[in-house]
Amino acid sequence: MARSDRARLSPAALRMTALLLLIALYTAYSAGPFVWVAMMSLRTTTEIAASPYGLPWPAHPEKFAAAWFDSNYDTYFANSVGIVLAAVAILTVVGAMAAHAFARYRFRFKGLIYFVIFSTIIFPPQVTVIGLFQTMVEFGLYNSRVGLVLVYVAIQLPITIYILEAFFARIPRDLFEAARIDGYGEWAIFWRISMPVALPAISTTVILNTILLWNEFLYAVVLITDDDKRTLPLGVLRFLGDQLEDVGMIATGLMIAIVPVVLIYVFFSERLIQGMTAGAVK
Amino acid sequence: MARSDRARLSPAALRMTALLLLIALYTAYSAGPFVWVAMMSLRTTTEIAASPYGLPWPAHPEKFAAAWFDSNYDTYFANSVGIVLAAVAILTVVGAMAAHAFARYRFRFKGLIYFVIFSTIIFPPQVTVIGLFQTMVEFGLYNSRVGLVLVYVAIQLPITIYILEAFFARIPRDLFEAARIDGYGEWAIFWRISMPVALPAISTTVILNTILLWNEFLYAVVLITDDDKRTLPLGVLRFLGDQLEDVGMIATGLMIAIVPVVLIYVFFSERLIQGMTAGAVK
Amino acid sequence: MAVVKLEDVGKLYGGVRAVRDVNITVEDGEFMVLLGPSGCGKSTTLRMIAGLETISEGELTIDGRRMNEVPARDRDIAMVFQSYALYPHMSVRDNLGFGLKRRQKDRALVARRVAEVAEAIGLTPYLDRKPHALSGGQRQRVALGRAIVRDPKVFLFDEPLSNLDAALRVSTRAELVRLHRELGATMIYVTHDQVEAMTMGDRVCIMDHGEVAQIGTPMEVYLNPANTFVAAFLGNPPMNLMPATAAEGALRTGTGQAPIAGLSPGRRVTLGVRPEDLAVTDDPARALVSGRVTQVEALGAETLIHVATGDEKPVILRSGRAAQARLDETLHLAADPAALRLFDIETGRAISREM
Amino acid sequence: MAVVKLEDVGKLYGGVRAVRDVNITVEDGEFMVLLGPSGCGKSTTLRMIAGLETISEGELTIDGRRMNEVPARDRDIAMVFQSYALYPHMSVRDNLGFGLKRRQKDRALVARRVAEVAEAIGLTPYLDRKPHALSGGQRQRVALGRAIVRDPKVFLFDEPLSNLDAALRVSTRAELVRLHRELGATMIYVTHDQVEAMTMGDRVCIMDHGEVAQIGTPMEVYLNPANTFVAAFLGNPPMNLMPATAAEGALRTGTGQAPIAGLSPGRRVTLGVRPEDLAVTDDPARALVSGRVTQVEALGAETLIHVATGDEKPVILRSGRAAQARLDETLHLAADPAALRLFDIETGRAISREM
Repeated sequence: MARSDRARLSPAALRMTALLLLIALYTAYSAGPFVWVAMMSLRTTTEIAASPYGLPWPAHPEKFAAAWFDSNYDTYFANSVGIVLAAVAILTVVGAMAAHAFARYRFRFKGLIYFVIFSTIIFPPQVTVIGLFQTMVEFGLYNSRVGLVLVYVAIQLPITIYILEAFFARIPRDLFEAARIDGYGEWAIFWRISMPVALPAISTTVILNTILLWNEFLYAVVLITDDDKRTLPLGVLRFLGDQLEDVGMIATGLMIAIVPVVLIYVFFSERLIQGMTAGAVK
Repeated sequence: MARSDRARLSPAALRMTALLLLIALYTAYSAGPFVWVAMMSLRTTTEIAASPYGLPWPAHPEKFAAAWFDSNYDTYFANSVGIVLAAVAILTVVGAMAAHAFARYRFRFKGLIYFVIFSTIIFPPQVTVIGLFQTMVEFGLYNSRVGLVLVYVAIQLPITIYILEAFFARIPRDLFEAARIDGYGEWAIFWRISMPVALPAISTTVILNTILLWNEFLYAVVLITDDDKRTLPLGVLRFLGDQLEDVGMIATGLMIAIVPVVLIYVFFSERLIQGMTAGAVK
Repeated sequence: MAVVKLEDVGKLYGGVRAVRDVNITVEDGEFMVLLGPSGCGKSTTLRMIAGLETISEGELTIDGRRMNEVPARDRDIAMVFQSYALYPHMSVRDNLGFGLKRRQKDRALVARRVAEVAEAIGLTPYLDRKPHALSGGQRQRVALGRAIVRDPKVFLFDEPLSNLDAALRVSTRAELVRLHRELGATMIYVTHDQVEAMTMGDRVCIMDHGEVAQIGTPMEVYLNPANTFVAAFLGNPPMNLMPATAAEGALRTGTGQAPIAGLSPGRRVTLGVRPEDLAVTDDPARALVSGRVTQVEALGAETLIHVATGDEKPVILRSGRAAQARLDETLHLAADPAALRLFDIETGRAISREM
Repeated sequence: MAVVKLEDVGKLYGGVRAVRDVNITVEDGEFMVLLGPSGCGKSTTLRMIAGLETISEGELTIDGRRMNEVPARDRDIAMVFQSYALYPHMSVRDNLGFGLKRRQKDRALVARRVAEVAEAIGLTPYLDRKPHALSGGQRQRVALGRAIVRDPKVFLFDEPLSNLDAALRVSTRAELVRLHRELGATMIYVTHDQVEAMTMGDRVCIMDHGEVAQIGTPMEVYLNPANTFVAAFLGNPPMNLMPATAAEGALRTGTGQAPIAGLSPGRRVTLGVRPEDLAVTDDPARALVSGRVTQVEALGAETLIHVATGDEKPVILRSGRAAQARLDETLHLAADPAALRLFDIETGRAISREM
């Protein structure tokens, strides 16, 4: 019975099998490096040198403690958390306000303003960095965490506004008008109608910005020099320089930087995808 | 008459003026570094040293010729054009097909596949680069233009699919069904209905990908070593190293890299914004 | 309660006049229906009353107080939207109380009032549900409840029934009439559906191209339309309109005549007659029009017979279920002269008849 | 031309039966209307005939050839969509020719045929326009033209008039009837509008919850509904339905009776009577029902009087314009026994009457 079933495997089932195989390959290809680094993070460099692709057995979790305390990772971690949280909070509120205004109000030069905000994406980071460096130095924000937060807000704001605006524009105008007739002003409408209704899109931007800024290092390299103000990606870079020969320790450092992102993604990915596809599903 | 008008300047007009001033400031802040680099690109380092913010008079357009011929910019430019064009073409076709499939067909594991494609964004570039380097070396694609094209396709594909899927999903199902009844197969429907109808969104992704990849240098640094395979951003980097003291020449090199992007943006920005806001305007 | 008065009200959109010279007085406790085809300006007029659109010209007063510059939230009006506009993130309870909370700080009072209204319109079992978990009819009811809760001076309705299915529409119509009777409130109701207008309105204001075409009770506007627009808009099928020429003591259509005197001979007019006022006659001499049957529509309860008379449009006769007519048969149609209406052929305005 | 036959056709969506046991034979050249409320399965049935949905159960044949596995493009059918589904990036000319080009490689022939059809339906002046530059009526016409151009075996229509305004809907209805007469083609037409069904269909198939409730000519289904669903769905207002109990030689309602014999005494049935078959009588003894007037709806051409009889729903009397009734007045309503319909109180099925 089972055999004859297999013999009569339909073309649809065959295609499905092929597809699954493809997905498995793609996943292995994408996740492979991650798993490899993860394994190395639990092994010593000597072990790795003996067998680069070996399993982490015996494991050396104490390497994490070493990286954390001996290599300033506690400071980097705290800096990253503080800077990313502040930047994401400002981005969310300012981005939502801008999106609300673009989606709801007719005003003169609306197209122009939208255009100007988006025009910033044409400048290659190399050029932006020059200008930002100059600006930061002049305003006394160079080598300061506040300055980095502001830069992060500036570079992520256009895409944040873009994602939110698309969602805000789909909130029916009637809702706002009903709230106006119910006696609420523009400010109250923003906080009590727009924000809660747009929650799926807002979650998306929060997660997206958190992941992107957590990993950001180009601007941080240029704008931060003091070791005690460095974020995690800078810590990893320094690590790469300091411990050039110690592959195992480098892997441990990388894992400390990556694990929070993976956790965020694992817990919130459904919400992220949901918000991103909200347009499609309607 | 005119005077009394001015005296009675309404609060709305005042607010508008304030807004315009703000936009002007923002524009100056955004465009300032660009204008400064543009001016320096036409001046010699001696002139710049004498007055860093001076006007480019007399101008030295011959500096561009010098950069172009003496510093291999012709090769870099050709490499950039070839690599970006190839990557964008593949991205557009593959991205549109994927978006078409996600938007139109119901199939098993659709959510999972979407998830897997998007999951790639969680890995910081530092990690991805390690994996890619390894992969490229193993497949003999390291230090090859084809390899760089494939990497570019891989990193830009998720966002391309995302933008296109949102648009494709808004194409009414009836259109496809009418085409089916009119006698067309799935392949013909994709090319003759989906692609032309989605043209605004496709233009957006083409422009966006062109700009982003034209400016990309992180992956290029890691994956390309031969000078004759370098793209423009790498050329600029080398330039920075070679001509560390020659600020004027560095500016010239930067301008050669930036000008094409600015031109693309000037000519196509309306279409870009239009495609990006298509969701909002409906 | 309140008197709503619009004087010479107009609305300009970037130089284009969407609404002009609207003069309407809605009496205290009256149910006024604004009726017209889409784009006639009825919704814009309602939105100007609500304060959702600025008033470009003229004056709006409620109880004698000028409202032009008063923001929507201070006009003490409530509005039921076509889409219902329920807040999707709030429960039914919070939807009902949202407007009240803004005005009434005492939460216990708000809760009591919400419970009271929910009970009255049968929403009590659904108070903790979110709008997406309600049926279309229940959502409509929440929208209605949200308006009632606030006990406003004026209720505004913007096609509130158009998203309901036919059966629910009929029952909700009756319920709104009852509600109006109970509350005795001033209500202004926008619709494009003439059945709603005829059955619900104390008076109907028919609008056309941004102007008021006629205001009157439902039967007034039905029986004595002020112009050909109203005549052709009301009724399903609408009034038959045909050109006619005055002669000595009679009005001649192309294929018959009517004994109507008083018009100067030779004057051309538009003659109107409702399909239900026509009857088949055997006597060609008595016929108002004659012609060939081109279509017979048996609708079940009644039959519509289309008769081609040579004019642009066929004349339609509304008849009972039993009516029989063969295609291409010639019919003579007569009507009581009192049922005929005359309109100026140029302006379309009704001509008053002294006979 | 073609005979379309559905035998025991059903549709399952993930285990849920959306359509079941559909048996319809559409004769060659027949205009068949599928009528029903939204969600009754009429559109799904049409889409199965079109090949846009797979057929889960049963068999579809066109001219005797099994079609279940034939893809949409090889069924030689044309379909007019509710949204019209015009290709927005193509001119009217290309929209009309798109389907033909696939089958006919000779471009000159395609162009000639497109020009011919465009001329016939008055689209010649618009051939080079894009759909977005057309009015709603013109778009509908392009959608129609696109179907005609291909000269298919079967035309399928999915609520093609629902996006038109009332006036255009009436004229397009007449045009579709004329088109059907001229082409003599088999047409299957889905609608939820009973007026369209009554006026256009040679036969009407009424569907309810995925099943066929009744198939017949418009007057058959109107006069002799097969069950209470059809009775309550057709007519505006629909048939009055009330419980009644058989007695010796008579059928008793709560407030009156009818001289109907033949039922075993004591049997409870549902009694149906159309609003236009009721009349006011002075003699309480002759009354079918009696009750208090709760609502008088003057619709212009006719008046609907709601009479509360103590049953769940009021009985509605349809009367002429002149009818007068005061609220709360008591009315006695009588009907010709021949106009009464009986239904089983449990199953809702019509009970045939031998009297």
